[in-house]
Amino acid sequence: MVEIASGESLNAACRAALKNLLSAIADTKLLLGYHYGEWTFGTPVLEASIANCSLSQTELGHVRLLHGILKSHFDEDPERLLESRPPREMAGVEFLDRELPDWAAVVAATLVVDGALTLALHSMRESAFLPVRNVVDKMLEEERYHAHHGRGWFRALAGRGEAPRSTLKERVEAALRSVEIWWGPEGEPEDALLVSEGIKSRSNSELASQLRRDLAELAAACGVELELEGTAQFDGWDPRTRRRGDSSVNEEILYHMRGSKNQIFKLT
Amino acid sequence: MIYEVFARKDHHQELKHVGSVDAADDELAKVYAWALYDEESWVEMCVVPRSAIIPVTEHGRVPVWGN
Amino acid sequence: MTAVKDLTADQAERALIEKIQAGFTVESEEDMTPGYKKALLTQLTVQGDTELMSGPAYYLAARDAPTINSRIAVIAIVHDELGHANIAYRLMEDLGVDKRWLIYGREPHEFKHPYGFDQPLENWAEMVVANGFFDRAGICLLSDVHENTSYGPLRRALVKVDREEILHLRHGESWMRRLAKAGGEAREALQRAVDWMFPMTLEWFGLPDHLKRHSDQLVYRLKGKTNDQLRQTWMAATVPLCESIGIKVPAHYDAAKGEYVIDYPFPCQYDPEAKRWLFDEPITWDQVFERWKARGPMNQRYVEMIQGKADGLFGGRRW
Amino acid sequence: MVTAESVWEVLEQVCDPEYPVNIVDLGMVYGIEVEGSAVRVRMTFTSIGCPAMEMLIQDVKGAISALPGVSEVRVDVVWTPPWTKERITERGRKLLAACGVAS
Repeated sequence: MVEIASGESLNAACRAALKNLLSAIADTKLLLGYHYGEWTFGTPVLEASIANCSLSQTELGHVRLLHGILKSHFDEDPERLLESRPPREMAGVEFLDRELPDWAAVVAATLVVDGALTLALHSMRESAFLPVRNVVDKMLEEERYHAHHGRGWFRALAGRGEAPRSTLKERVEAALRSVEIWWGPEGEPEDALLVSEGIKSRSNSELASQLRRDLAELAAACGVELELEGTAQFDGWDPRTRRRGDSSVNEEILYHMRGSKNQIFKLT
Repeated sequence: MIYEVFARKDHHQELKHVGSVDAADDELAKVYAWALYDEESWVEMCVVPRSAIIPVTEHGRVPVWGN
Repeated sequence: MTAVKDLTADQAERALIEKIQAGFTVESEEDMTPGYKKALLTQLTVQGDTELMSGPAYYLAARDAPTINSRIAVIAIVHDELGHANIAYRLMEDLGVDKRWLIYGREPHEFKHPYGFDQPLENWAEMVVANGFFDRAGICLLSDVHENTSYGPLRRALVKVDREEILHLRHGESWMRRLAKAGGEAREALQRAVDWMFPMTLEWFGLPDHLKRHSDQLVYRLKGKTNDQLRQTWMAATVPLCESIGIKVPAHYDAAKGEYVIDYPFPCQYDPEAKRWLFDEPITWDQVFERWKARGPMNQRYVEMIQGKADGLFGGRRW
Repeated sequence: MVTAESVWEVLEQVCDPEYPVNIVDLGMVYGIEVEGSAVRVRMTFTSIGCPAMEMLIQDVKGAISALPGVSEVRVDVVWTPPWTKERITERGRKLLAACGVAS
């Protein structure tokens, strides 16, 4: 197996593609960390609050780790990534751009968005790029309970009657549409390159099918009919932002995540 | 539903009652046990529905007293 | 409050108190008298509510944390606090109290946490001083309970709590040192935070011993130290810390008396809007209790955060 | 002249803030390399989101810098192999048991 020990040893195209992918994962995790934090409160049971708080901590830990890799191997400055990048350069999953409006949306984010990231990480377990391969198992181990939490609440909400079930369906489908855009079009060149160079084992479209299959199985078991087939349009899709339009994350969320209010406490 | 949480920190120790969680199903009970009782990196942890516990001793009772 | 006299007049109460004072550990409801159960539930309510209410207070500060490391640290602290609240509520649930009602069913003014957690933490300095002062107060109170409580299940549950609170304290104190050392605006903000949070914590320990003749919690050995003793323990840790980093506090060690002395009329009036203690306006403890009972500025919002919408699952959240 | 042994020794004074046990006995230190006056430590944490990570790295750097003959300390955080309880030394286990952790 090819083993690539550092960012400098990657060829230029591959390095750019991997940098985009890792930044996009980190951006999404940053937003997940924010939303799980917000939903440490107002959950149906205290246990769910505590779980979300724990999930937030995991995601933010992963952001810190990914930023470390981007710094060591891709000449990125974590401070720039976090604090001074224009919001339109960020590549988080669109579903997380705004406050999650209700508990069903949190369940959808856990199940679909967090689930998609886990699949993306999983495809790098055997990565030729060692700095990623060496951390993926630990990350996946920490993600295990995220999936349990998403699935458990999907079942719980699906079983609570018509209204909860239809809200759940709506949120999960919206999250999935958003994730489909984030995966990108089938055969997208950067993704294809990462697969052919052994950085990832499976393409994003394969991962997308896997996610749809997993969701279909869960939904069927709970008697929920999900609209899973994507109708995503990709003209003008940008691999750096993983979007096509110029939508971007809510400024208020960024204000919080950047610690803008506490500027004087950013000590070096 | 209430689940009792048991764990051990070492293979050569007995399982010990560490607390309880309120969860809608087994899978959520697992998540909550993991999220709430994370003071140790347990080598084994499990959850048992409180309703499944059958007291044996004369004063045996649930909830499990004295975690 | 029930007087000791009343308790000891009852034979069963007297018998339990004697047993407890001789070292008996209460393990189940069958071992309890009504007086004991009531005192224990009161203690657990205050303990659970205090931990619970620190969650939203700390989170709203963590949300604006200056760095990702500091964000992770405070979110981990919120996680611990909510876990500790759950421990207290779980113990109450085992005694027949509905845990969901405790969390979701009570009105904001019915929670029994200290006034200090009804205040907004508006910048990072206030956040870390809360870790340094409030969590230190929590440790003083809980480690006393841990060492002395006659209730076995609580004593065992507190092992986890004690250990995690030490991390919070260390987080608070190391940041206080950093801010003091940084000088400039950061240091000024630290001093301003200490100025309102130090007297806030002193008041937290409650009525001085000379005004308080008895305590069910001491009689039943639910705790070991008196309010004044706990206040001294807290000052013995916080005053030297502040002095060592050049931060002023309104208390000092009196070598002749062998104890810490408060340098202002205690208690005194507080202006929650300005976050300022009015040292020239002494008040009575009855007035303090009235202020506590009226709750502080963030009481409603913090409870709304925790409870979300009353019907739970699908509503938008009001906070 | 600083040696790896003296670095191991000084790291036995650095404690995890939650467990009253030093990071060597907790099995968090994976390796120490000394080159002249430069010290490189490879260490891990129990979780990626460990809230005490920054604090502990500072403690490690501080403890090693205080050794005579050290001019440079680098701490590399590694995640392979992931930390598990099996990494705790026998002495670490005894210390944990002695302070009542989960016993």
